[in-house]
Amino acid sequence: MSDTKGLTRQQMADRAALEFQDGWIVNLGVGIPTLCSNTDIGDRDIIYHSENGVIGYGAIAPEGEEDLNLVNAGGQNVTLRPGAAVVHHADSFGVIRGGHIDATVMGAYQVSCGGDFANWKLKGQKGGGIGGAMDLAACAKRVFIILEHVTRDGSPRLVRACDLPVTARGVVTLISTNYGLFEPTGDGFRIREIAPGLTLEDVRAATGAPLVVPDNLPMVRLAR
Amino acid sequence: MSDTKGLTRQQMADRAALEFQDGWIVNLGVGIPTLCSNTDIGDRDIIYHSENGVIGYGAIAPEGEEDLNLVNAGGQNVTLRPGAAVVHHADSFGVIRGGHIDATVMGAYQVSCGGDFANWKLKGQKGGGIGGAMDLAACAKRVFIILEHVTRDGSPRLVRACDLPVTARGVVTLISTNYGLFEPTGDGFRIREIAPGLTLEDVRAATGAPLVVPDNLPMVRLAR
Amino acid sequence: MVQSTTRGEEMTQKSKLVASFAEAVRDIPDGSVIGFGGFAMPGVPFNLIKALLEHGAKQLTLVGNTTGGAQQPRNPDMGMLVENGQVKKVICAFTAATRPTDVLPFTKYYESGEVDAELVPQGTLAERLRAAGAGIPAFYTPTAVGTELAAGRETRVINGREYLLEYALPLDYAFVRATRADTFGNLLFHRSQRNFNPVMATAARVTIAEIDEPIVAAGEIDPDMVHTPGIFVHRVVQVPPPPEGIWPSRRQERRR
Amino acid sequence: MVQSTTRGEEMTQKSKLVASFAEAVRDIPDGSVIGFGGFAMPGVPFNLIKALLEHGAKQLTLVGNTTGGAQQPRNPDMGMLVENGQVKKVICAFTAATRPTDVLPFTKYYESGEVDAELVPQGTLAERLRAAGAGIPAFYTPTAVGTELAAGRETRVINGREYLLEYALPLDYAFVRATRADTFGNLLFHRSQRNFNPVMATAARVTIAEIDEPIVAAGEIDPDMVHTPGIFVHRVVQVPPPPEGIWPSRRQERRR
Repeated sequence: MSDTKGLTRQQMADRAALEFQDGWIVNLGVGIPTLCSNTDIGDRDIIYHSENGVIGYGAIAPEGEEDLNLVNAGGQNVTLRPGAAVVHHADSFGVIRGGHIDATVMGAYQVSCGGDFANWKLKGQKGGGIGGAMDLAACAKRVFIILEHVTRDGSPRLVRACDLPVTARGVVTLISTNYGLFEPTGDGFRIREIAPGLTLEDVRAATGAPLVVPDNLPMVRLAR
Repeated sequence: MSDTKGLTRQQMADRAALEFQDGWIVNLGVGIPTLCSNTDIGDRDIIYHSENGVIGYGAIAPEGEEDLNLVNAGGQNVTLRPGAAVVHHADSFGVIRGGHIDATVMGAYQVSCGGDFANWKLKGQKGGGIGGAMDLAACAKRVFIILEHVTRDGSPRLVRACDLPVTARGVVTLISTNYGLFEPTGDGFRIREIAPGLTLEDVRAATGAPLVVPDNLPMVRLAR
Repeated sequence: MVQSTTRGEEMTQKSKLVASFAEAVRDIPDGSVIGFGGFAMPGVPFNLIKALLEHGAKQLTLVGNTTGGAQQPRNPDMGMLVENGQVKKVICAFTAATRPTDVLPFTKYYESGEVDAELVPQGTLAERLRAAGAGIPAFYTPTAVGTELAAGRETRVINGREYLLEYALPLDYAFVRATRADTFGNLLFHRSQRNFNPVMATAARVTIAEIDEPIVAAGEIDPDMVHTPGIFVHRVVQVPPPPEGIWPSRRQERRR
Repeated sequence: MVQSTTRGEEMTQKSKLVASFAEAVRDIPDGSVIGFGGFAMPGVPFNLIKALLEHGAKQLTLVGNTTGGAQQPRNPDMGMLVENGQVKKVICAFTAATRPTDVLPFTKYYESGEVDAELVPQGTLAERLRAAGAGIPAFYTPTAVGTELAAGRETRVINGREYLLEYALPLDYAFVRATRADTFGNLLFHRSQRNFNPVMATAARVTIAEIDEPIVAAGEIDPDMVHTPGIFVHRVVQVPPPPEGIWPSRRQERRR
């Protein structure tokens, strides 16, 4: 949030959410990814899964109507949609490892052009916070990362190789930042869309690996 | 049933059932073992488990009152006792492999003095019928075998080494036959009790490994 | 009876309800691997098996507890698909009946070599299916160690005990039978009807369920009471009353 | 509300009901391995943790999703047992909070080396517990392959993909919280209260459950609706109304 260029947090989430296809089972990580459930994606039906075994949760519960025994992965009191089901933790990760999650959306500290990403451990930290991130990263059909394009001190978060301990290798399929929408290509990042108010040179300067630029680079699409 | 010496089928089952201790979780195999549930063992509470996920079944359902969606491992329509629970097949074998079955009672073609037994495949047969026998045999805390002491042609079923393919090795803890009650010792069979009407010489002649005989050999106990 | 506290729109407007068993199995290609729930009479998808007999897909690999046919009356079972020439291989816990005096119709096809079989201990079969659904590619089990089934296979000693390596068993299709379903495919089973059905459902790419009770709208089943979540179920078909639909029947005991 | 069709005598006259949390944890020796259900607020056995704090057993190994304490209000959690000097080691999915700006009270004990920790991905943790309860000594998983957690550990390529070998995680005791129980120990959980609780129960030699609703007689819970069968549960304790009993509370969000 120190870097206010480009898209807002909600817009970054919106852009990722527009990729969701009808009937997908989606897991949203804590932080910006949870904002994806606010995005208007029309009549596409998304089934939201959370690690604690809730399949088919809906909006945050209105104040005063919370069921204190019903939370999403971020610990927020949510509601259930008709058709929801609850399973235990081992079965819930069976859903994940079994390849039933169409897309997982997570935050990260860094993403590499090889599709690695890092989101569980800071530099020099002993231990860290893994939660369900490694299971989701290794097993979901698609891994979408949402993150600020640069760190607070201006260093790129889209890098050639992560220097933080990775969560999984070669799994990231899409990256939504405040600068635009990207895909790891192995050698660099393909920029698919650019945020309003930014030039290609801005993006290039703030990215730690070569940019692959299409002939016609559209602006970030924010409505369905 | 060709050999009518000694105990009846129900008596063989009774003697095995008298070993059940209060609160045990017991799995009864098809055939003679199912008769164990008829035995009066007083106020000891036994929880019967069957492979298809029924924990706490009771008597066979009275005719006309059968629930056609409720069977034991032998396919008989049973009833449930208060406190019963139903789980799926993988969880049911989790109960078994997890070591939660205090005793499994099975029929067999042969038992060896080393505690091996054979009950899934006849000589020269291609394939066989394993069912849950190998899981139960490998994982229950106690494996009780009930079988006729000799084959139809008079050969011993309690042998030095099984010549039929085994179901598990070194697991049998107790054997109830129409000739008496036995335990494998490694080198032979300890006879704990002898059936009425049989002499020790009768038993010795019909057993394929040395008998270990206590100083005082009681008759088979059939009532609690 | 069950109370729902769900709210909002259904998760999908697209009901999974299919009008007929024939339609539900129509796309199954030759060579498919198909799992069948059921243990004795309860939970066997009789009507889907009948539809598959009529559909005629060939070179199938069937997965289930047993091929059936030892008991009377005989309802549609895996053995009938074998007799109908549709089967290449069966993966099951019995290629012969439990009692040596019983004869499974399947046995002669196996003994003659016409159909292949892989004999798997029942608990290992259930666990291999569960593993396939849960993304576990292989696991160790104490079952079958020291037996003919373990001959030449990889074992491993863990904490002083020997275990056998077993692999996940994924399915192309699962046929299941449940008591209750909603249009999203959430399933409830009654008593021992459950058996293999939930693990078959998780192991398959496509799960087809035949349902005893009238299929209800999503939201009518309490989320806490669901045995198989709808994400694992792709088509649900209502079983019509007899004689059009096939239902479990009382077994005829040979000895009384 | 649930309908029961069970019949005859209860399976055991010996109720598993224990009068107090203190009595339920009294025999727990130093050095025990104890698992705790719960994910965020739901399903955490607050009252049993409080009793264990008062009981004082030491050199414990604790197993659970997280040590707690990042959120307010703070109810009894694993981290308090650490702060109380009762803990040797923690096996969990977080030794630090998800948000780098949050601080777990546990973290300083871990960083100083006063308490040891084994950091396990959440799904692997759940599966290792499930494996312990289900008699699976080890299994392979794709999770954590290629990461620091897999460094120097055994992997195996199956069908072209690399997997990590993981071992079962058995417990001496499990503390769980459920909504409903009968005197035989059958448990029902409400919504996401379920989480780790059923797998903790199967993994433990002794499972102790704290129960929200009045404990009912065996037979009052429909056998189809049981989440954790009573054979896995050894002691049940009724949670008294607040303030004597500790209940989940609304989380205070720092950002509104």
